[in-house]
Order: sequence, then structure tokens, then C-alpha cells
Amino acid sequence: MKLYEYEARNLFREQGIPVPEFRVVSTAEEALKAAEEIGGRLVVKAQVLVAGRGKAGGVKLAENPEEAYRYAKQMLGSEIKGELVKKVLISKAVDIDRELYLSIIVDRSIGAPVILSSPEGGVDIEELARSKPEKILKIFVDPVVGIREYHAREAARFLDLDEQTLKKAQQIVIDLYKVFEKYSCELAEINPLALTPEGSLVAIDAKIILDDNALYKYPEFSGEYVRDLSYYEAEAKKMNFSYVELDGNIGILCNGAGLTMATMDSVYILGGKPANFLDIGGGARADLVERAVSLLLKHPRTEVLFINILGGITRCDEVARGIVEAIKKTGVAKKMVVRLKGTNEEEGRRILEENGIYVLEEMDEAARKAVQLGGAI
Amino acid sequence: MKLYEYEARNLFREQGIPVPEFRVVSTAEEALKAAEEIGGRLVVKAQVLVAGRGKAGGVKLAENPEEAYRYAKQMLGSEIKGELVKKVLISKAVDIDRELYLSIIVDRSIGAPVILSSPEGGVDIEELARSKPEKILKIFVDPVVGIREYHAREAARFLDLDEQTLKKAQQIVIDLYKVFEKYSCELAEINPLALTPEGSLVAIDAKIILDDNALYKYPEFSGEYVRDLSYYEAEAKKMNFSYVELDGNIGILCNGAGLTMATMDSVYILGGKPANFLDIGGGARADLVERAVSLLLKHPRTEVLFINILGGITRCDEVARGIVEAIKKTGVAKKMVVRLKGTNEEEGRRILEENGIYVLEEMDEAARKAVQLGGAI
Amino acid sequence: MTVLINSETRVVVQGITGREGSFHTKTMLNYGTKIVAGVTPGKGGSIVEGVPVYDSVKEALRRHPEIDTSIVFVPARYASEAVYEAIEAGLNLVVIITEGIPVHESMKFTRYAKLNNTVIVGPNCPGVISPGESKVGIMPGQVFSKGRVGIVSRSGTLTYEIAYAMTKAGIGQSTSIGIGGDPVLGTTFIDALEMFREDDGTDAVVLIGEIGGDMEERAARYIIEERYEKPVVAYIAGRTAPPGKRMGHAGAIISMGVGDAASKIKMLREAGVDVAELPSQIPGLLKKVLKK
Amino acid sequence: MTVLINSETRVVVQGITGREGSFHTKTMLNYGTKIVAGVTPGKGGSIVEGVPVYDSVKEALRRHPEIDTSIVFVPARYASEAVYEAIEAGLNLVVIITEGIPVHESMKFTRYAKLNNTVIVGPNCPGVISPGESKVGIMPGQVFSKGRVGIVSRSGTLTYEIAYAMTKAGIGQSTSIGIGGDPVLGTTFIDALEMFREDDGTDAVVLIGEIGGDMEERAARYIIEERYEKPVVAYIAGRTAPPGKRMGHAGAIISMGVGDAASKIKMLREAGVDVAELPSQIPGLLKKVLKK
Repeated sequence: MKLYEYEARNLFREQGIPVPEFRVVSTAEEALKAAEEIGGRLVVKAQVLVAGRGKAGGVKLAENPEEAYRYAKQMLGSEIKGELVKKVLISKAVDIDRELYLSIIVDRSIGAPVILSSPEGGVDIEELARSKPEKILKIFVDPVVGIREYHAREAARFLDLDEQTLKKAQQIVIDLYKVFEKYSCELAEINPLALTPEGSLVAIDAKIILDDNALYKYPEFSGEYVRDLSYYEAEAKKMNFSYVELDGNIGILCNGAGLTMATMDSVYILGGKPANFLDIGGGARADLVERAVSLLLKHPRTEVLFINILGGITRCDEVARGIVEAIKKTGVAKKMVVRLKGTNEEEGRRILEENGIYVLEEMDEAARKAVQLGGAI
Repeated sequence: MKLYEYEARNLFREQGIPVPEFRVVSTAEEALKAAEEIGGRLVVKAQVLVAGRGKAGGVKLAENPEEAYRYAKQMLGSEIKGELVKKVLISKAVDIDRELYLSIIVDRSIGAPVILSSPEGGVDIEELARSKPEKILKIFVDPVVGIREYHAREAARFLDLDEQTLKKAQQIVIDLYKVFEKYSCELAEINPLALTPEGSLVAIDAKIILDDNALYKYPEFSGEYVRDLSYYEAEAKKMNFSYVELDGNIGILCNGAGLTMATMDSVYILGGKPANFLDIGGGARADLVERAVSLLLKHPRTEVLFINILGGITRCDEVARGIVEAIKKTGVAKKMVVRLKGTNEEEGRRILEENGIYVLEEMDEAARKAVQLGGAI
Repeated sequence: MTVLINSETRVVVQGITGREGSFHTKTMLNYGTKIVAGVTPGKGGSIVEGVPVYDSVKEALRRHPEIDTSIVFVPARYASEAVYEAIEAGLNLVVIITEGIPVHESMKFTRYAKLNNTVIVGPNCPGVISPGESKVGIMPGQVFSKGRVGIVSRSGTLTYEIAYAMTKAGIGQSTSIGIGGDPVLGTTFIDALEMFREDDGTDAVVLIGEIGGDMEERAARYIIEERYEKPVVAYIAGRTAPPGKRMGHAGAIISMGVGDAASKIKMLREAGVDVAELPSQIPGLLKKVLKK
Repeated sequence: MTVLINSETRVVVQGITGREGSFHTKTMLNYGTKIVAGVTPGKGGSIVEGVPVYDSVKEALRRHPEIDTSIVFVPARYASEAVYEAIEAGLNLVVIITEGIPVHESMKFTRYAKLNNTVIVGPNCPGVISPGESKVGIMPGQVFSKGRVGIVSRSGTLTYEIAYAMTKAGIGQSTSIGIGGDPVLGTTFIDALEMFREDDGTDAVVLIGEIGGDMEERAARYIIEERYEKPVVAYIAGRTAPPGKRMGHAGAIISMGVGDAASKIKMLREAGVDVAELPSQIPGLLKKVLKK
């Protein structure tokens, strides 16, 4: 789960990482008050989770509190890349000599935390990794031991700073790692880390992604878990299923992530367009299957529903009962292709065929049928 | 460094380990006030660091606050096994069904923390280890990972408790480990851990030994570092030397722990009796050698001073200069046997012989000479 | 003749008294897996499906010193504890079925396992099966058949789909390893390829990958650099997945410009690996390479 | 022909710019030790005794990939950092001279080193010398002489005393290992006995123990159980030490009823080890066992 900038800033500040003085507000009036309290030149930043906020007008430099008030008023209630702005951050503007980059990520390749350090911050790090990979230093940390001074020193030294500022940078690396560790982060990033003309280091932006699996350890965040989910994603989440919105007309419902992806891919390859991706995992009972099928039946863009089940722990008869119930309860009839294979396959087929739903046995055959019904061929 | 019982109790309480209600006081009047506040039956415990306090009259059960007052008055200012009682602990008396044992120690054999658990507490654990080793369970903890629930569970289960009390014991093991880890303890011990008739577990005694090398991390204790040291030990400590009091008449001063022990042993084996053991370590300069030699010259029981130096980092000439200075400054002339060998040996011998001190080359020869002068042969 | 497990493998089931644990204990026993003990703290002394239950792995090992493998069904919040317990007890192999373990925990215990020479498969995996010999996992045994092709896969049901297609086409499996769908895994494609390389009973390997991370790319590099001798065919799921979305598995996400299917397929093909467009094409590709 | 170090050993000195570090760098260089780099954070670019100094071990290794051994002179408060750095850099051997490292820290890094297959000697030790080949330590080189007897010792100066007596008696040493005076050590007597057992250049071993712990007892058990082939002679310091007192070394203390000299001597004798009463008797005992 991605945190809002102000939440990430709070975690940084709590750990002692220097951030500019700031307030977070929900109304233009509060914004004015906050801006006057801080005073001077200010930055107004829309608190949204979408990427590319700056270019979309979500970050503005104000010469004085009145200007900050006007920007805040403009932003609050507007939409940035489709996301409603409910809060803005009013932050003291900082003079910047150089922009640096620091982050700690979970590196999947080696299964360990990695410190990323670059003297060229303020830009998109993925872009930098492509154009100037030699400008990014990666330092692996043994997760069994955690960060040590020499890791921090190496990361700080790559930032190309004088001896005194180096010590500060080293401390920021240590503190950033502490945040990363304390909140089980997938990512803790400072971009840019500003070097001011006075030789201070200040975290100008703050980005933190928490591990969803660890959220239960942080009740202060877990309550808002669904905040960046759409209606369908949130509904699926409640069932512990995984849902992804796509732009076609064929609904995909399968058991298991790999099979769901393979089914989606097959539909595409055979010329169709999936409307969504719904993975009901392993061992779902009829009642949950019913809710999942109902969700897709109600989904307006879904014209054809393609259900592909390979029963292992999941029982085909439970799935069949769920499908039948869903159609009964929603009263929605959509074109449907069902492929059942595996545990209790015969019983499942019987239930469906009794209810007029024809069942296929092979995945390719079913995918072709779904694409045909979807009208692409 | 061994902590006083009340200090160890404070660390336990801070970590959530249940201890009986208590106060620590320095005067009989305070004792009465504390006893009245707590009320009921009380235990009065002299705060001394010597072992075997109980049998020496340092622990008394009082039926009421007045009796507690009388005991406290008796104890305060008295000596227990040679140690002055400056403080007493007034503690609520606890009804005890069973006495258990729990501790965490640094186990030298494997270089790891070990949890010791026994259903038969309240007795000397060394004695128990000899008589009923099967009644002590040892659980090794990987220091790289630290304690895990299953270690605590195993330790708690060995205490032979019902399911509900088991959970409490498990938590106490975890908390005891946390104290052990947080304060870099060599030993953190609860003996006895009392099981009350109501099914509670209470730490009746508390023993903690801190690692002297880690004391700098705990300024709350490091100020009192020299509290259990004698005058000679404390003086040596100031020079970063190691001093041990012995009961003979031959002072032993060498460089290096092994050589000092071997020298002490040789004197004994050849029929003499060392008065003390002073190890000046490696690389001591003349000024420190002077202070060390002066300390032994002033030691009343020391009649002969046996100095055995094998110079590696330690330079024989520096040692020689220190010896000569010490004799000059203290004005004390004692019988002296000096053996010098190694780095700058010739120069050292020259300095000593110019000042009338004869130097030997072989350790055995020197030890025999010292024993002879000591009068044992 | 197989890798990781065979008919000699002796298994302890951690979390045996739970719903999942007891259910799969039964199916594994039915398959012929030698499960000799179960562990659930506080449930020592009970019996599940005829298997004695102990309070700790240590105790189970004291009674059954032949145990060399554990399968973990313990819920996510307590799973790490179980894994450390198995590693400390010195087991050779720990298969972690549990889904939803925090990645900071799995980073630590996978590294710790490696330092202690314990092989971890998972977390969030279907387990391992050596058809006809032993099944330490939750896969339906009947879709697999004994043979000479190894399977290594990040997916569960997709593996069954492909194994089923292979079995129908008369191509059996030596061992099928489900390495799991999490971002950090104890056993990687390269580890599995190494195992199959050493195994006399494996003639070719099916690699079933998906979007997210760069494990497939690294496998491709490994195949090139090590001049891997056995033929490898592959299927990569998620080629039409949108970036930034988690496709079911915690690990199946294209993020930070890494993990799309196209680059995986490209690199595998450069390494001489035949990559199928549809799962159903795998048996055909296998027949081609096995004929050579 | 020797253990742990020889004329091929390439050394980095951690803490080279400190008083101790620079002094002993000179004496090691004079002895012929191949010191190729030094490390002191923040002092990179300087030169000590002709040796280039780097900011980190990693950087030193980048320039001098032949480094396989480190000697640590870093003060106690920062020594652990230096040790982890050396382990992570993958060095084979780390000799820790530093005295006063908290035992909770040394417990952790010695275990971590073991898991990473790095040999630690120390902490609080004089180091290792293979006479005539290399000296990675602070011992006076001149009391040692090349030969075929291994020495392993918990003590510094007492080792020099005994080595000096051996050298005078014409008995040279293959390698002398000072394992250190702390309670928790990276290399134990058993580890050293194992090394000497494998070494063609060692005919007999001198074991110099002292009070505290049970390392000597375990060595005795090891000699019995493993039917140790090479003759061992021993000296144990502290037989007249009072219990409960720390005799100079942090590890030299009889506590909890464990660690007195009498039981050590008894067990060693039961293992067939000749134990000297006085250090000066070691050469005579060696001559006796070497004649056999």
C-alpha cells in the first residue's frame, strides 16, 4: 500500500530525517492559516497517490501565503489524473543547490534489502537507471544482520559531498533504513534529497510503499487499506480474491494467479479482449464463488463471462453451485463459457448442464469459444 | 558487574516481569514508612553483592511493618560477609506453592545465549546441576536470530505448569531474554520464580551480571563501576590493569594474563605464597609501570616483589625505568626479583643494574629466587 | 532419479491440526507420502489422520529422527516461527505453503536457511511432487505421471494445467517444483535448474514463469553462461497484464520498469529456450526437443 | 605445511592509521608479512608504512583482489563493524587483536562468521604466526622458529615464554595460533586441533590453556573421541587462582563451578596428554613424545 506524501513525511520526521516544515490541510481556510504560520515562500502539494502529480499541476511554488491559499483552493476538490484531491500539503520552500537520491527497496533478485544512492536525484529513477546506470550505486544488506555503518558510509560517499555533509547523509541512510525496517516497507524513498546552500540535507519528497501482508502490524494504516482500490477491487478484496480492471468485454474468472493470467493471455492471443481478471485462489466454496460470479455479472462492460477452473483443492461442484446461485440471485443472464476440469468435475458438469450451462473440457477450446462469443472473430 | 537485587528488580519490572511490590531504603525510618505503605507480611533483604546473603542473616521475614522496621534497623550499617549494608529492600511477602528456576546466560562452550529452566528452583543451581542434572533444561539460542516463541515455549513447558500458567511462563522467558539482550547481560536469573496458590508467577529474587565491556552503553550503571572493587583493584582498574588479592607475601607483577597466572602458579609450586596478582597487559609505558610497582610496594602484606616481564610490545627499558622511578618516589625498599626478557632487554638490564637491582633471565630461576626470599623454603 | 523428494522422504507437517494442514495430510498420505509426525504447539499428544502430533519440531525429531523434510501450513502470522523452528532443527527441506507472509520476514528466513544449508521451497507455493514416489504439497496428484521431465513453476493451477497436458500426451515428470508466487522465494528457477541438471532421471525441464521480477531473465542468463546441457521449454503467464497491477500473486507485478513478459520471453529465446504461446503447446515443444 | 597463514597470505590491516595498527603494520612488514592494504574509514588515500589506505574493505578488495586475510586493530566500540565488513567482503580469515569487545557482540559476529565460512581468530588475541612465512599478529617474531610443532594458546606472553623455551631447545613451530583470552572466541582449541591434524607440516601440538570455561575439557574429549593421532602436550595456567576472580583475561574466571585448572588437567591427562607443571618443562615433554 502506497502512503500519502504527508504520511511518509511524518514517518521520516518521527525517525529524525530532516523534512521542510509543513502542515497538511483539507480546506482552503486551513491552508491560509498554515501558510501564514509557516510564512515565506511555500510549496503547495496535492495529496494524491497517482504518479506524475507534478506535471499534472499538483505541485505549485507560492511566493507568499496568499498565493499558497489560492493554489490550495484550486487544488482541493479538483481531480489529478482521475484522483480527487482531498488534502494538500503546505510546505516551506527550500533553496536547493543539488538534488540527490536515496532509497531502500526490497530487491527481489537477491531477496534482500538494497540501498540505492545517486548524486543525480530529482529525476525519475527508472529513467536514470536506463540512461546513466553508472550514476546509481546499489548496496546489498544482509537481512539477517541489517544495516551497518559501512553500508551507510558507502551509500553516502557516492553522493559526492564534503566531509561534514557526508556524516549527515550517512545518518539519513541509517534512519531511512530504520523506517524501512520498522514499517516493513517495500520501498522507502527520498527523491529528491536536497542539498541546500547552507550545507543542510532535506528530504523534499517522501515515498513509502508498505507491504500489504504486514499491514496488520500497523493498525494506524491498515484501517485505510482499501483507499486506493476501485469498487470491484475492493469487493474482491473483501472475499480475499484478486481483481484487476481491463478494457475489453470478456470477463475472466479462474482459480490461481498463473492460470488466470494464462487464460487472459490466451483470450488476447486468440483475438479477444478481457474485461477483467478475477482470481478466486484455491479452495473457494460455493457462497464465495457466487459472490465472485455476481460481481462480474454486474460489471457493465463484461458481455461474456469466461470461467476456467482446474480443480485441485478447489472443487468443481462447489464452483458449479456458485455459478448457478449467482445467476439466480442477480437475475442477470450473460453469455457464459465454463471450462471445468479436476476434482469433482462430473458432479460440477451435471449441476451446470441441469441449469442449461454447457461445459467444456479443454482450455484452448473454451478460450476460442469465449472469443467467438465476445465478437472479436 | 553484578547489580544489586533492587536494580535487577527494577529492570525486570520495567520489562513487565512480575515482581512483588517493593521499596528500597537507606534508613530505618524510611523502612518503616515503606513497610507501612506496602502493609501485611514483608520480607526485608539486605542489599549486598556477596553470595549466601540469606544464610548470613541478610534476609528476614517480618509478620508486620513494625517487625520489618526492627529488621531493617538491625541490618542497615551492619556487615554481611564483610560487606557494609547501605540499603535494604522492603518487599511484600508472597505465598509460594512451588519454586521454579529460569535464567539466560552467555554460554561460553558454544558462544551463544542459553536458557536454563528448572521445575526445582529456590536452590543453588550449581548444586542442582551436580545432583540432578536431568532437572535442568538447556536451550540454545542462535545469537544471530535471537529468541523465538518456540524456545520460550520449550523452556516454559519444562517447568511443569498447567496450560494457563504455561502461557505466563512463556512470556516471562521472552521478557527475561529481552532484559538479557537490552542490557548486554552475562547472566539474567530468576531464582526462585514463585508459583503462588492463585496461579500467578512472581520473580522473588533477581540477579543480573552485566558485561563490563558493554558498560559504556549503560551510563546509568557505568558511573558506579568500581563499587564492588577493593582499593587495590580500583587503583589497578584506573590504570586499566588487572589486580587480584591473594593471601601470601610475594607480589606478582607481569605482562599478560597467562604469564601472570603461570608466574603465580610457579611460585606456589615451588613452595611460595603470592600476595597478589597484577597484570600490566601489553605495551605499558614507564609512567604506568611506575604507578603499578608503587601500588605493590605500598601493599603491606607484600614482602617480596617478583616482576616477570617477557617483552613483546612491552619494552623492557620502559619497565626498568618505571621500577626505578617507583622506588625513588615511594621511598619504599622491598626485596625484589626482576626477570626481563625480550624487546630492549639489554637496555632494561643496564638501567636496573645501574640502580642496584639484579636481573635474571630465566623464569624458573627467578621464581625460585622469589620463593627463597619470601622465606617459604 | 528425482530431485528434493523421493520415496525415502520422511515428512513432518507443521500446523497439522488446522483445516488446511489436516486436509492435505490426508491427501498426501493417500498419495503415499511418508508423513511420520505433525506439529502444533499445545496440541502435542493428539492424532491427526493416524499421524502423531507433537508440541515442537525438536520433540517430533526426538521420536522420529528420520524426519528430513517439513511442510508448513501454519497461518501467515505464525509461519515464520515454524520456519525458524524447522531450520534450527536441521531439516534438509522446508516447503512453505502459507500465503501472505510479510516479505521482511521471508527475506530474513530465506537468507538464514541458506546460511544453514536448509532448502526452502516457497512461501506461497503448491509444494513439490515426484510422481509415484512422494508428494509434499497440495497439488492434485492425479494430473501428474511418473517420467523424465522436470517442471519448475511460479504458479499452482497453471502447473496442473500443463502437467495434465503432458500426462495426456504421454510425457511424465521426474519432479515438479512449485517455487511459489511471492516476491522473495527460497528456491529460484536457477536453483531448480541446478537440481535438475544433477539429476540422472531428468531429460528436459519445463519452466513456467510469470510477470514480475527478473527471475526468468536470470535463468536465461544462467542457461547461456553455464551452457546448460538439458533442453528447457517455457511458458510465461501475464504477457497481456497491465503494468503496476498485482496479478493475483504478490510477486506478479510489473513495477519500476521490470518484469514484463516480453523481455522474459525474449531473453529465454536468446538462451535457446522454446517458449510456448499457449499452455497446450508445451507437450509438442517437449516432443521436439526430446527427439533431438 | 602450515595452517591458516603462509607466505602466500595477503593481508589488509583494519584500523591501520591508529597507534597500534600502524606500529604493528611495521613489525609485520619487517617480519615479511605481505600486507597489501589498510583500511580506516575517512582516511582513504593516505599511506601508512608504504601501505595504501582505503575507506572500506570493499574498496581495498577492488584494488587488491588477492586479499584473503584481515587483522583488526579497531578500538572496541567500532571493532564489530570492522569484523562484519570483513566477513561480508568474503575474506577467509579475520584476526581480531582488539580487547574489550562486548560479549553480546562477539557472540553474534562469531556465529555469523561461521555461517559465512569465515574463520575468526580472537577477539583479544595476539594473532597467528607461521615462523619464517608470515606473521598476522602482535607477537615478537624473534622468539619463534620454523619447525614442525603447532601451538594453540589462550594467552599471549605465556605463549612467547613457551615458544622461546622451545626455540632454545631446538624445537621449531609450524604455526602458533593465539586464540584469545575472551569468553567467546571465533576459533577454539578443537578448531585448531582439527587444522593441525590436517597439516602435513605439524608433528605435534602444544596446547596452552588457562582457567575459565570448558574449552580444555572439550578438547580432551575431542582427542579421545576422535582418536587424535598427533601427540599433544599442554600447560594450564591458573591452577592456584581463587574462584570468582577474573585473572587478567575476561575469560579467565572460575565461575558457576566451572573452569578450575584441576579438572582441565585431569581430563587432558585422561586423554593421554602430557601436562607440564611449569612452562619450562614443555620442550622436554615434546622431545619425549616426538621420539616415540
